[in-house]
Amino acid sequence: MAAEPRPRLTRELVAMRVARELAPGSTVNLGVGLPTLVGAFAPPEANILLQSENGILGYGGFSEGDYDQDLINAGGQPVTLNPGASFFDSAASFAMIRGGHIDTAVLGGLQVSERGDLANWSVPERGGGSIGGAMDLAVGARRLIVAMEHTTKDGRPRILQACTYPLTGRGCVDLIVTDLAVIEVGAKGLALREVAPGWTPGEVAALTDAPLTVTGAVPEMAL
Amino acid sequence: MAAEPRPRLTRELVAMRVARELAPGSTVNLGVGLPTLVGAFAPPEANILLQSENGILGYGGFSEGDYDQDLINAGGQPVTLNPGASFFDSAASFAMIRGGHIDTAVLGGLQVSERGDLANWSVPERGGGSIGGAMDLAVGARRLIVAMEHTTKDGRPRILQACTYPLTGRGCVDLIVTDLAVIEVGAKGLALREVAPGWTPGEVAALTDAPLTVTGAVPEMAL
Amino acid sequence: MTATFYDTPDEALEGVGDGASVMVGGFVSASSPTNLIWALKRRGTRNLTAIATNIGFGDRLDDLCEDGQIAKAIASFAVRASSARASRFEEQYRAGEVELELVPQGTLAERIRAGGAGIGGFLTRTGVGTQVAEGKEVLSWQGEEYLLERPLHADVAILKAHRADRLGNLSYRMAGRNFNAVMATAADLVIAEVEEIVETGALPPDAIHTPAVYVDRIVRCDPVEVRWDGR
Amino acid sequence: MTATFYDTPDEALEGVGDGASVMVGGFVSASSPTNLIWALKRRGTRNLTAIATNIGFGDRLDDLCEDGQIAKAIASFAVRASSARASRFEEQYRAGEVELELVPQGTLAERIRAGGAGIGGFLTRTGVGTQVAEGKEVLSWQGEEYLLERPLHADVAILKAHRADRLGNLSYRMAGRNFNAVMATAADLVIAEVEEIVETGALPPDAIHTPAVYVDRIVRCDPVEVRWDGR
Repeated sequence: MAAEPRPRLTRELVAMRVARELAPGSTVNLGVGLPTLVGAFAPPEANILLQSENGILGYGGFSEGDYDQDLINAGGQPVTLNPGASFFDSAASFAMIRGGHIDTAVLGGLQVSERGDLANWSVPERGGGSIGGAMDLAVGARRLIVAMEHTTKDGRPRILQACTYPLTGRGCVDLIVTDLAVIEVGAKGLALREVAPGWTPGEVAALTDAPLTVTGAVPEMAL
Repeated sequence: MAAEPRPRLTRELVAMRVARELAPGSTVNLGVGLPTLVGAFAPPEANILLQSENGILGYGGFSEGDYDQDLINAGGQPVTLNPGASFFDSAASFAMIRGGHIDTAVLGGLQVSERGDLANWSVPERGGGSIGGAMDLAVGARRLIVAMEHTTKDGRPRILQACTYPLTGRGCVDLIVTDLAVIEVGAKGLALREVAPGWTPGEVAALTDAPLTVTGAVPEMAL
Repeated sequence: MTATFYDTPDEALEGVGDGASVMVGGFVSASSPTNLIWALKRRGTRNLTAIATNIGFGDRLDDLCEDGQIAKAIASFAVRASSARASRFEEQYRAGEVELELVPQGTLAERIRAGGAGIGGFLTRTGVGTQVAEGKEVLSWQGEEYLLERPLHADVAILKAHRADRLGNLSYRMAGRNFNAVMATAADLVIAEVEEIVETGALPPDAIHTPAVYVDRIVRCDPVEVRWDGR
Repeated sequence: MTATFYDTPDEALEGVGDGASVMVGGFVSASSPTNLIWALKRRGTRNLTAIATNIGFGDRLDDLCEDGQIAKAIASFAVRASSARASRFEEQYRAGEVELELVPQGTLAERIRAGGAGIGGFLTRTGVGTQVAEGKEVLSWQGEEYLLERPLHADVAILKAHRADRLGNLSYRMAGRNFNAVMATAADLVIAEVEEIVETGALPPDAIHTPAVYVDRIVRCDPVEVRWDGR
C-alpha cells in the first residue's frame, strides 16, 4: 500500500458524521460496534428516540452507576432511560422494526454493493457469524445508514460491484459513511457526496471497487 | 305438533347444565345470549377464569353499580373483575383464543351437523348476520360446547345431517346441550348422553334430523 | 417524530379527505373515539372506508351513515341476523347503498397487526370451510388447512386512549386497549383523543401501551358516554 | 388451569426428559432463567433442542454444553464471526458436534408468537435474497417478495419473570419481557422462575404481561447475576 495522503477518520469521527444525518425527533436503531457510538453525538435537543430491539424505546446513554442486568441495549450494554421511555416484548419490538416504524437504522458493514446490498454478518473464510436483528433492520428501517471502514485491514475495498460475503439484505442501504467518504446509494448506483479532509475523490475511488458518480465539486466532510 | 310429554328446560336450566361441564381452574369463553348465563352457575370455588375476546381474562359477574363503559364483556355488558384479572389488546386476545389456550368455549347455535359442523351467525332467509369472534372460537377453543334450543320456534330440528345455513366452523363442536338433551359429537357421529326430565330417547330422536347413538340406558339430566 | 397537539377534534382531522380509509378503534362502548367520529361528521368527509370491529352496535360510528359518509365498512359486527332492529348502516346495506366486507374478529385484529408489523400475510384456520374462505388461497401446515389472509393498512386511524404524555405515548383504561392499540400501528396518520395529557415521564415505562413512535396527533376531549343495550 | 408452585428449580423441571425441545427466555443478561438452566444441568437432561435468541453471549445456557446436553440450537446469536473467542457451543458447532438453525431475531420472535397464536405461517421480507431464504417458499404481496416462515412450538419453555401472583400471572422488570413474554405462549409446559410471589390481586390488571392462562409452574429463586462484556 502506498502512503496515504492524510489519516483516515477515527471511529468517533465517523460516528459524529453519522449523527448529523439523524432528523430531530426521529426514531433510530443503532447496531452494535461503531454505530453504538452515534448516540453520544446526537445533541440532546434533537430528541432522538433510540430503539433497542430487545424491547426499549427511548433509552439514553450508557449506565455509569449500578449495574442493572435487566436494563441493557441490544449489544448487552447497561443503559439509562430518558423520560417517556417504554418497554415491550421482542415480538412487539420487531413488529415496530419490520413494520417500517424506525426512521433510521445505523448498522456496521463488511461489504456494500453498488446496488445497496449489505453483507455484515459472516466472513466465510473465518466461518460462523450470527444474524441477530440485522436482517430485520435491513428490510424494516425507512432509511439504512451503513457505518464502516472503507477498506479491509489489508487494504481491499469493502464497497464492491457485488458482495462476495453472505448477504444481510438486498438493495437495502441508503447511505454509506466510512472513514474516507460519504456515499449515497441511488437508483443509478453510488454517488460520492463527501470525502474525508485531505482526501480527493480520485483517491477514494481508487479504494472503491464500484463506479462512483461525482457531481460538481465534492466537499470535505464537515465534522 | 303433538303435545310434548313435559316442559322443555328453561334457558337458565340449560346454562346450569352447561356450567357442570366446566373443569375447576379452566379458562372459559362464553358467547353472547344463553351462554352468557353460564357464568352465574359456575361455583366460585371452581375458580373458572372467564375470558372475553375484547381483552379481559378473569372478569366476574355483571356490574350492578356505576356504569363503566370501559369495562364490558364481548356482549357489551358491564362486568366486574375478579382478583388476578388482566387486560390486553384484541390481537393478543385472539392469539390466546386461536392459539388453543381457551379450555372451553360455549357458543349459541342455529344448526349443528352430525359431523360437528356449526352454523350460528346467519339465517339466509332473513339476510345479514355478523361473525364477531365465533369463527375464531370455533377453531381455537380446545373444547366447544354449543348451547341452543333443540328445535326452531316452528318445531324443525336444529341438529341435522348437514347444516343448511352458512357455517361458522367445520367439525368443531364437541358437545351439544339443548333444552331437551345432552349430545356428544364423536368420530362416529352423535351420541345421546342425557335427556331432559320426562323425555325419552325416542322422543328426542324424533326431533333430531341426524342419527343418535344410544348406549345402554340414557339418564335424565341431573340439574 | 413526536406527536402534535390540537385544540379540537375537528382541527386534529385536518387533511383527512374524501375517500380516505379510516380505522376506528374501540369495542362497542369501550374506548370508542366518539369525539373524533363526530368531528368527521361535522367536517362532512365522504366516501369513507371504515375499518372497525363494530358499526351500529352502540357505537356512534353509525352516525356517519346519517349523511351517507361511509361507502364501505370492513367489520366483524355490522349487520344483525334479523332486520327487526337495524342501524342506519344496516338499512343502507340492505338497500345496497354501502359495501361490507365481513371479517371474523380475530382475523380482523391479526390482519391489522400484520399491516402494522410488515407481515405480508398469515395462515389461519379461522374461516376454513366457510363463506370467509371464498376466493382465498388455502395452504397447509402439519396436515391442516389454513387460509392465507392479507394485511390491512389504512390512511388514517382514529383512536381513544385514557392518557397521553407530551411525547405521544398512550395508555388505555381497563378494556380500552382492544382495537385501539392494534390500529395505532397500521395507519399512515394516527390521531388519538385522550382524557388527560400528562408531562413526559409521568407515565411509567410499563404503563405505556402504545409507544410514541406510533402516534402523530393528539387532542384532549371529555369522553362521550356510550351505552349499548345488547340488541 | 392455575399454576403449580415448586420449592426448587430442580423439582419444577420434573418430567422434562431427554430429547425435549426447550425454549429459553431472556436476552443476554436481561431476565435470563439462569436458575432453571442450572437445574437442567444438574438433572443431566440430554439431547435437548434449545430455542433461544442467544447462546454463549453472556448467558449461562452455554453451560449446558459442558456436558454436551444440547444437540441442536435454534438461535439468532450463537456463533461469532471469528473463532478468536468462542463459547463452548461455538467450539462444538465448529467441531460438528451440535446442530444450529440460525434465524433472524425478528423472524425468531414472530415464529414463536405464531406458534403460540395458532398461526400456520407468515410472510416476511426479512431474509429475502439471503441464505435464510434457502428452501423456503417465496410468496408475493403488492409486488414485493416475502418468505413464508413457519411457526415454532416447544415441549417446554423456561422463563424468568420479576413477580408472579398465586394464580400464575407474571410481570417482568425493565427490558425483561423480551423473549420471555413471547415464549410463554408457545410451549406445552411453561415454567417460570420469579424473584417474588405476591397474593392474587396484588398485581394491577395493567401490570400483568403474561396472563395466568399461559403459565403452568412457578418457582421462586434469587436472581443470578449475569454480565456480558460485549465480546
